Amino acid sequence: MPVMSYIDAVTQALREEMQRDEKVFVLGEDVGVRGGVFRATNGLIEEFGEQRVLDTPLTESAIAGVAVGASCYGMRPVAEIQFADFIMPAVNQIVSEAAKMRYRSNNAWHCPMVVRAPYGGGVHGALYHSQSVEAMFTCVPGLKVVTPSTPYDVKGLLKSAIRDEDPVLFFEHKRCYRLIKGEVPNEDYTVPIGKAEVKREGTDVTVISYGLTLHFALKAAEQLEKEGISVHVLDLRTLLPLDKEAILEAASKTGKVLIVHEDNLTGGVGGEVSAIIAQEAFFELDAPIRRLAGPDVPAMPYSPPLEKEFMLNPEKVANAIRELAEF
Amino acid sequence: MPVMSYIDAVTQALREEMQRDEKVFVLGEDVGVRGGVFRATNGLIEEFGEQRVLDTPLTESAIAGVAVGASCYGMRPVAEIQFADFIMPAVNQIVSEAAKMRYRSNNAWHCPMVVRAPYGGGVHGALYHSQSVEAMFTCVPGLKVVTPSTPYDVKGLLKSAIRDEDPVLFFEHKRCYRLIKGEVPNEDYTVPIGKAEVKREGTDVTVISYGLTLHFALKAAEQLEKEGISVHVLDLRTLLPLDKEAILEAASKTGKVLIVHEDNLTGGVGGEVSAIIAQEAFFELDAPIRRLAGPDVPAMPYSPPLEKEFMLNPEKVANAIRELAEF
Amino acid sequence: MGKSRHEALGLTDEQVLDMYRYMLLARKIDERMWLLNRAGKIPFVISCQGQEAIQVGAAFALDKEKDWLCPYYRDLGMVLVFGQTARDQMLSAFAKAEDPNSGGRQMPGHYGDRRFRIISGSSPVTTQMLHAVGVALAAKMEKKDHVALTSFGEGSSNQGDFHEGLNFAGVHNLPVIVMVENNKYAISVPVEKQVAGGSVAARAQGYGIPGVEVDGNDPLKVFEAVRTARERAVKGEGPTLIEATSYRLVPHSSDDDDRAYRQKEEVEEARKKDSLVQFKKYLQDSGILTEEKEKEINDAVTKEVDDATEYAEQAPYPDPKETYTHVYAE
Amino acid sequence: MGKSRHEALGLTDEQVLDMYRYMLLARKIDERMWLLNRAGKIPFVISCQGQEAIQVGAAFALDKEKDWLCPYYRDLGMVLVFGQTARDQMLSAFAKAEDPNSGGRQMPGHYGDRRFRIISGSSPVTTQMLHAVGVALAAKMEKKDHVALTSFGEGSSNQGDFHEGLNFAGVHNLPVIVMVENNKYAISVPVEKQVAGGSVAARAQGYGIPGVEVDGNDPLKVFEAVRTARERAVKGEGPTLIEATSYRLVPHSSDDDDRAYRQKEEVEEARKKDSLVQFKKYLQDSGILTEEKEKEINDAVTKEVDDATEYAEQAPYPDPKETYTHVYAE
Ligand SMILES: Cc1ncc(C[n+]2csc(CCOP(=O)(O)OP(=O)(O)O)c2C)c(N)n1
Ligand SMILES: Cc1ncc(C[n+]2csc(CCOP(=O)(O)OP(=O)(O)O)c2C)c(N)n1
Ligand SMILES: [Mg+2]
Ligand SMILES: [Mg+2]
Repeated sequence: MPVMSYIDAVTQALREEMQRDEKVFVLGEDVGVRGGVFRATNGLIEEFGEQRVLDTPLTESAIAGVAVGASCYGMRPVAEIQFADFIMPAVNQIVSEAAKMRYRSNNAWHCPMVVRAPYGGGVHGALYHSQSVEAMFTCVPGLKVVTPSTPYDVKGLLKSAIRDEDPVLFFEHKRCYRLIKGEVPNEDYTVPIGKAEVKREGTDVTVISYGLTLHFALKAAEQLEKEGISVHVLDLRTLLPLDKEAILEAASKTGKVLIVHEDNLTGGVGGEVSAIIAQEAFFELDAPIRRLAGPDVPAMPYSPPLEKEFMLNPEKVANAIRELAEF
Repeated sequence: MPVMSYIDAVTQALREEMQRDEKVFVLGEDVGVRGGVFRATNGLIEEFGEQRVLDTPLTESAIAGVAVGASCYGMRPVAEIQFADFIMPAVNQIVSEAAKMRYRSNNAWHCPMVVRAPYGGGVHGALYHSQSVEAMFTCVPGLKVVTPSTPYDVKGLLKSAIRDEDPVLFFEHKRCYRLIKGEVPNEDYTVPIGKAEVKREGTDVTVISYGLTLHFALKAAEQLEKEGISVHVLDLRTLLPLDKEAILEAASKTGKVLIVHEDNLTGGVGGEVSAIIAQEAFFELDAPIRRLAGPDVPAMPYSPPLEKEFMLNPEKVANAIRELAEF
Repeated sequence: MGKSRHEALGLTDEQVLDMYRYMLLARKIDERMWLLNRAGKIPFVISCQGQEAIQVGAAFALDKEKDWLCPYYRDLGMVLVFGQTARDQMLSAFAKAEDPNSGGRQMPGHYGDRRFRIISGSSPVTTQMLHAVGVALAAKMEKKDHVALTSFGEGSSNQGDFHEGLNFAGVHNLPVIVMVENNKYAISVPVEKQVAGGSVAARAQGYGIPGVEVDGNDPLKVFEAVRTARERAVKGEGPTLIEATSYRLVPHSSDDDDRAYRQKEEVEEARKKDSLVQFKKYLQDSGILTEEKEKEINDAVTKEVDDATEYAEQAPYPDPKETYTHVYAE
Repeated sequence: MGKSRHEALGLTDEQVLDMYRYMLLARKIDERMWLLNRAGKIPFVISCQGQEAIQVGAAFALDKEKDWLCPYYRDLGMVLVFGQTARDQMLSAFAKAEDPNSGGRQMPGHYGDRRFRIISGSSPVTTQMLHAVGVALAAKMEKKDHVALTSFGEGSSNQGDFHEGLNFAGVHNLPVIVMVENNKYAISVPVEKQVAGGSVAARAQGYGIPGVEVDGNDPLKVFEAVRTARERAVKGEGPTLIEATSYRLVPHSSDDDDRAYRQKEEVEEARKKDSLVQFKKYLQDSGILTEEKEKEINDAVTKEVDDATEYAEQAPYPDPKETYTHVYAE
């Protein structure tokens, strides 16, 4: 199987879906001639023309709102928000419109649209090119929120998102873009939205994570194996809807749960995951549910020592697992 | 002590703060001559003039953004968003700007501004005049989020919000406006932001809530007392920052916790409260932590049977408490 | 003798009578809703009163078989012309299961109807602007010859989405018609405190597109402006901005009390220019609307409204379980 | 012999030399940052190159003791005139604790300085528009005679906040100057695909305010336009929109590669109109900038940049614990 980077899996999924279905088109800032500031849409304008790879004016609300209208019409827009931080001007269109279209019209209208956005830090991006914004959307019924961690999942989940009949926010961790490589079949396949995956089996401590920190958890698990601690790692993959069954199963597996995310602790998805476990797998627990997350500060600072302090890493995750294991 | 309605406490707090400090001014849609669509700013334009009670164009991003600028300058703007549902176009100014101003400028600039917004349902307001939007903001460090439930707290907390050196979102439950009455001292007093309050002492089950559902919990507690179930009721009052200490104390008091809010379950504040307890008061618990909340649907429908189905009420809360008590 | 104004526009006597009938129907439905509201039978009304000429004039200029609408909460006249009925309106006002807009989920005035290509609208104002641009973009991509018309009030035209939408449509030359219904107030805020410079139409120049001011009390003038805009659009000449000015004859909604912010005299003055009064006079003067004809139309419309009210009042509410359906595709 | 252009504007020889010095200083700081970036010493640069005349011309027309700025990431020339130094810039580029903008928290180009009434800016474009309107509102409320100037690119002027801000300022007649620095590109998107109608200045009419187009390669023309706008503002005549057109001489940022979307020839053509070249020639032709004077300025500026670089490179980083401070008032 070919090995490719996380971002190449994005591009491949886009290309294959555009080939498969004429209604699929891409719109966003610099997605055309420039091929995206991260090059995620590289080569698409050459293949599909500027009508289907649309450079829009610098207006996020319009990008999202036009996608709402076009998707109601029957198109399959894939909108790119250049950085997740810049999704804020589009919140009204996403939350008030896309998320509520099906419900408010009693199923007459719906928005099969995707909003792709690179998120996360560790790239010297400072406050506004490093944010994790998922928690603002995982409280919004009507949306789906997807955060893949591997190239395989990127391709399979992005295809599912494009084929989904409802609006999907597809958050790509920008640090993973070129850092994470993996096997990706050339064939057409999908990964279902709403399904978590056990990325590593273990017996002592369960780590539940997604995105870049999922890789930190895997690294930590490798290290801890040498120390005799067996770590079970669940990749949430989809944050809305959460895969409750998989969460409860993973929690019950070891009775000790550590939830890890880069997004700041308070109000993060970890709270919801913890609450699900505390309500439904309470008697399976052998220790308090622990969360390890980004600090509760407005966003990630630029200066290297501050960025480093903000970011999680395999050591910080390993330490938290060790503590739980010893509990 | 005079008894007044929840909304009159809003007006009184605004009037007194405007009398106390010339820098305080009100801006929003229809806040002037009309006195607000709910009449919360009733009489203010007559007393303070149209410069300090500013009818703005119909533009929420501008209302928030102008407040950001004016507050950096040294004014104390109190912005009204006509319905919390219409805060969405202002999210960029609130989340990217107000919340991050102090941090990003290394303490050189800050935004002492308040954004007031009526939220919540049960008033035949349908999807867009009934929403609870607090969860979108309780994940944003740099903001404070306040949700009073009684007239006394309204006056004291709104005064604290206006005097606060940081941006405060002040959500007023619109069903409480005329329904809830209570004693409110004529004197100047404040209620501290970030402090929960035990609104009823009890020994069997702890209910943690805020806003309208807090009153449902109190009603339920009254009813259950007759059945021999003693309910401890904590009013969060502030959702960001949460009063961790008070939460842990209330949870430990009975070992059985029910968290109640009108906002939809998934991603709601209840998840965070539950996670705090599950991490730090785990061994005090005698039962799984339960949450009772609005359904995970995009928003509250208009038709009476649907609205009724959506809304919580004292009976639904009592049932959930009973279940926990019997656990 | 020269042609009458409507003939000059290529409209037959039947067509202008039909226009009048729709305007009257919209008015009567609206008035009935206020009565029902004051009688405590429906919780909320938001009115088209004063804007019927704009809505009906515009809709007549469109192709009802293929054009798309992204209207706003006052556009009762428009959706009636496109195919909705008095019964549909009453089902919505009573929030009954059969309401075609939303199955009783949304407040009245939140139009949406797949049958007639009316995209479901929300309450936050001006968002539909961008939906119309999205539909127009799709039309261009798919090489279709339909247009999308969107409308909202002059207050709403100050929202950021207005600017972003006109700019997007202008850059990509899209077949969209943006119609601002200037009724002089946004709830209590008069247009002078709302629209800097005083003219919404003047904003068109900034996007290199035509901005047309039209008398919103005259359905024929609105018809003409929208028809011209439509012709441009389908020829690939891009968007048009139309500002049609009239007056909001009633309070903002059943929750409002307009005495706090405007004089009775001002409202009475406006009532004299009411399009229903003026257009009726035009039709009478042209000899098209005879006394007999008028009675016939009036009776028919009244009966339609009566029947609709009765039907809707008796129709069943949605099942409470409907609260949980249609969050996602099922 | 008639007056020279700058004398006609009331500017002394010293003042125009000073303008030139600031333009050169901005350019040299910027160039040095690219070198540092390519040498791997600083992670990011975003440039003022090509826009110095706009920034310096505008700042000279303001009152540095009382006016307020809400600038954008390219406004190096502007913040230098207002009081920031080469050292301040380098401290920011190296993300050191002493950086006055943010203590190393923000990327370079995110200006903010309480000393000089420069409100801290963020990355999401055009938000500062409304902050300037807020400051102007405060000025009006407090009966102060200062103005607020905000600036951003032509791409950014399409954001909703632009429209909402101009309308708000227009309705309330606020002392704000909105200066759009049209450098022909928004990253890769050329102005034709960005601004419908092609002119940002033309949008002013829609708000009933003046819209001024000015050659952004000529600091004197920009000076004049901003001075006029300032006079109007303090007289209570309201906002002015200025579009100053030049060209972005370098890639969007150190992360960009502009060869993908524009021709080398186009850039070279623009370099000939570079304000630094043209203004130098003007000063030479006027006999103000002698060879000697030029060398003196050049040497002084170079030394300033050298010293600043050295200082900043050696300055300490913020303590990691700073990650947790200043979330709220302490
Ligand atoms: C984003 C948003 N903010 C506020 C409101 C509340 N609101 C409903 S209608 C209205 C006034 C609209 O005025 P205008 O656009 O002139 O339309 P009109 O009602 O006069 O037809 C307001 C403020 C809303 N619906 N949406
Ligand atoms: C809201 C938002 N969306 C996207 C971006 C990413 N971005 C940064 S600069 C830029 C282009 C800005 O172009 P223009 O306004 O013309 O200013 P210029 O850089 O040309 O000076 C973009 C798209 C951003 N910073 N903010
Ligand atoms: Mg109006
Ligand atoms: Mg530009």
